[in-house]
Amino acid sequence: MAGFNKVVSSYEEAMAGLQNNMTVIAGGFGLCGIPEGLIAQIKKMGTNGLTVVSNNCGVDGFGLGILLEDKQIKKMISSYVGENALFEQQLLNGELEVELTPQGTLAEKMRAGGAGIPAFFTATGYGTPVGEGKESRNFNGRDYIMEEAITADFAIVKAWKADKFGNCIYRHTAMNFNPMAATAGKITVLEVEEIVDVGELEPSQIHTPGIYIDRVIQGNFEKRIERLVTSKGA
Amino acid sequence: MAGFNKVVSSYEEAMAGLQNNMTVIAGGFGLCGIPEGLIAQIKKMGTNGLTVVSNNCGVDGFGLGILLEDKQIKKMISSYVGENALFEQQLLNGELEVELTPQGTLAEKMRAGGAGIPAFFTATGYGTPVGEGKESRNFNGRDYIMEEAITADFAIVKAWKADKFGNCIYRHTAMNFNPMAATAGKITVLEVEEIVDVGELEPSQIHTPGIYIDRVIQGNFEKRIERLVTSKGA
Amino acid sequence: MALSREQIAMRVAQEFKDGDYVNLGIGIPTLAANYVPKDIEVMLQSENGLLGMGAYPHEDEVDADMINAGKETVTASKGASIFSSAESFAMIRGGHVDFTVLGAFEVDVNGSIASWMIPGKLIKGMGGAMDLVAGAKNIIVTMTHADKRGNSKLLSACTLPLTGVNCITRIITDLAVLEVKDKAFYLRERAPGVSIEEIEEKTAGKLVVEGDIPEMTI
Amino acid sequence: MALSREQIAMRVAQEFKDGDYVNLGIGIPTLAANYVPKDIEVMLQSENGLLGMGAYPHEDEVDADMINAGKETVTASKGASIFSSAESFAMIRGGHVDFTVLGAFEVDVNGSIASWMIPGKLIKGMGGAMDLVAGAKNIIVTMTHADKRGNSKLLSACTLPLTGVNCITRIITDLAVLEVKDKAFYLRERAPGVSIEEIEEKTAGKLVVEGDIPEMTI
Repeated sequence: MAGFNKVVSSYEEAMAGLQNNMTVIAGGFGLCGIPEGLIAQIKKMGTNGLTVVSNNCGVDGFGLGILLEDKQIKKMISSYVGENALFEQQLLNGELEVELTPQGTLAEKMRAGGAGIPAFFTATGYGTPVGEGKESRNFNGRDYIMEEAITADFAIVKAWKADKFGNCIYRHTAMNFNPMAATAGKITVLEVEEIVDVGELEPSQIHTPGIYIDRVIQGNFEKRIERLVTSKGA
Repeated sequence: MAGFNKVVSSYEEAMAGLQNNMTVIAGGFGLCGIPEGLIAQIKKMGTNGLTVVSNNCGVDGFGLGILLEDKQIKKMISSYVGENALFEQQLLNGELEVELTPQGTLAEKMRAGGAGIPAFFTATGYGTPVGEGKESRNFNGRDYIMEEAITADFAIVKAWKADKFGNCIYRHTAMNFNPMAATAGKITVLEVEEIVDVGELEPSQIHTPGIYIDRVIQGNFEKRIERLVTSKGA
Repeated sequence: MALSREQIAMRVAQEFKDGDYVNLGIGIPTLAANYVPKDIEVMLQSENGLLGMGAYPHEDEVDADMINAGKETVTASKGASIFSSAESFAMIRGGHVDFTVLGAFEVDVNGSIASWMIPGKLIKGMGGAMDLVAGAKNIIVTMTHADKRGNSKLLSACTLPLTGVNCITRIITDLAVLEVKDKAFYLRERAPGVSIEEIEEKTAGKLVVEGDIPEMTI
Repeated sequence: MALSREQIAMRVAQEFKDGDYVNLGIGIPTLAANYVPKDIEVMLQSENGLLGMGAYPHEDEVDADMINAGKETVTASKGASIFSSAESFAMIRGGHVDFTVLGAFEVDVNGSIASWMIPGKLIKGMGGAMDLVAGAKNIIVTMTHADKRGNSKLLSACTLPLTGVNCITRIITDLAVLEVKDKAFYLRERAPGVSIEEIEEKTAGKLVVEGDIPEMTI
């Protein structure tokens, strides 16, 4: 009887079933709150033809950027890319496709995917290239476009603490896209800093209930900082 | 300079501006997590012709049920009503109108209202009386209906602890509809059990950020139990 | 002999698999929680915002802020999570709850269900039932096979206002376990001592009986 | 004389009212946080999920898990809240943020704005800009009045791909404060020592000058 114990002991097990040409949603904002070990495992597996849904594509040599090195990504769905020379090169070469999506629309599309909402209306992007080819409609005197939900074969998510049921909390702004990503994967894999005992997390303070999580793995995180800015003086 | 101090000292001030024929969204599920003092203040004000959006309408003599005594409610938008004889009587007399809305759709309509989503699609209610007169559409082989957002002139919300900025947390299942209600009022009034110092609530554990809250009042709660059921023995 | 309410609940509980997240409606479905096989674990979802619903509280544990979707005082089990109604129905609508068990007035061969409204009687509302039948991966309807006057509740087409269309695949009654597919009720099991003839007689919609129909083991 | 970046930021900060929730874009908008008048309080929203953005951290406070929308290390102020990207944009899209200040390549007399893409250059993406211009109650665009070759950025119609349509009502440039309405730019203030003629010359879209145009007080 496994019950609700979702903890796996290896990255192989964590990403088992990932195949070429699948869609993967990844939590994180820039390099903050990214599932570092799960991304490394995808690189190791060499899976290619991937469609990756994530706000950004990391940087050269770190984060999702490492999946560009062996051209594992076919298409990115993101709001902001290009912190990264390899990305630019593959884009210009036509080796990589990008679907730019406004940040809030991207977050809402993931949430909708997890929540059984196939489509919703938003004013974001109306009258811009983002709205082209999409249905538009006026509600109460304002124009909106229809956006469809996003789901994926795999969602890879990073949290701070989780119990073996998959209940988890995120730390500071490392939360970002992770809660929505967690809901939108057919298989959702959670990489955490610490696995705590069941009952240790206060029920009403859990950010993502375990029902969304299929596998939990404890990782080691480098937590690279993208833009270190400090205040001088006292 | 008031800054972000939203604490008011009287119920008169808390509900100032409420007028006849306005729409009010109320948090709570049954008698659990309801803003008792704000409801009592509406009764005291005698405001009538109200459209009230809430999952339920309380019971005879408690919760939103007390607003039926002087026929202050013109219309209820709810998922489940009729725990309450006065409600039934006014409904049969044609003094009260009811718009029954599936519970999940009601929650999502409030969230959408607060989130600037004018409409969304859901499978809930397709092919039933709830879907009649609503646009339906097929996405990926399944039929959905379009539901529109709900907003209100006032939202009345109950939380456990809040700081003067309106940041708050809910206790146990008294959370229910309160977080969505809080986002969907032009004016949102929060009644809490305890006002705590700014900084006492952990930022990432705040359920409703203060940006949604216009007024905060400390209340005294009876917390009546609708269905007391206990386990016998050890 | 026709099953008792408790026996129907026992048979329902046999459907659960280890690790299932389950939402149980009011009445017979709720009883099923008492009969979960000892060798598996299921977690109960209550649609007012609680995943990991525990037992009813002892008198000294009663807390007005801790209730279930039936508005009864309840406890949270170890490892529970609590969230908003929007999150709760995101979970339900998004297909994350494995099983929903609920009662019904009528079910038809299309898998449509009527469970919330009898015209002419006072309408109390659908609560979360429409969301549940639209969202859960597997739905089991529990009900008596016929009403008190002997009228079948398994119909060619529901006559009452619907809760959902084409969503029911499995029905457990006091007489039988049936699967709904291809516009028919497929008889899978019968209650101990209940004849196929009796089930045929009390099933108004098309009934398919293929091969041997075993008796349920309760 | 044309305002410096810091002076534009100072003038922007005068727009804020006590108790405003404000989202500041990268560049000049971010500088405005340094010039909030002493007698008011504003709270900064960062769209990656932080309400109550504080100062940059001291070296010993740096935390990789605490960043702003520009991916810079940052701190949370007392009374801050942290939430998901979906919640953050619910806040923005739902009109709960009082002010958004952002830069632009072009603005036109219809209040449309182009700020994210120059065809032929590499496209990096719109980030949260489209959501911000669609959602905030008040939007202020800050930019230089003309580009380095002297071409006006205030046009009859934007030539670059749009970020949003009919959404900009106020523009603060190095030369002037302008209101956008009735398909024109209404001149409200001019930078100290800058003539109306210079502003007219550098405004390609229809400019309306009504009555005395005061100089800004910085």
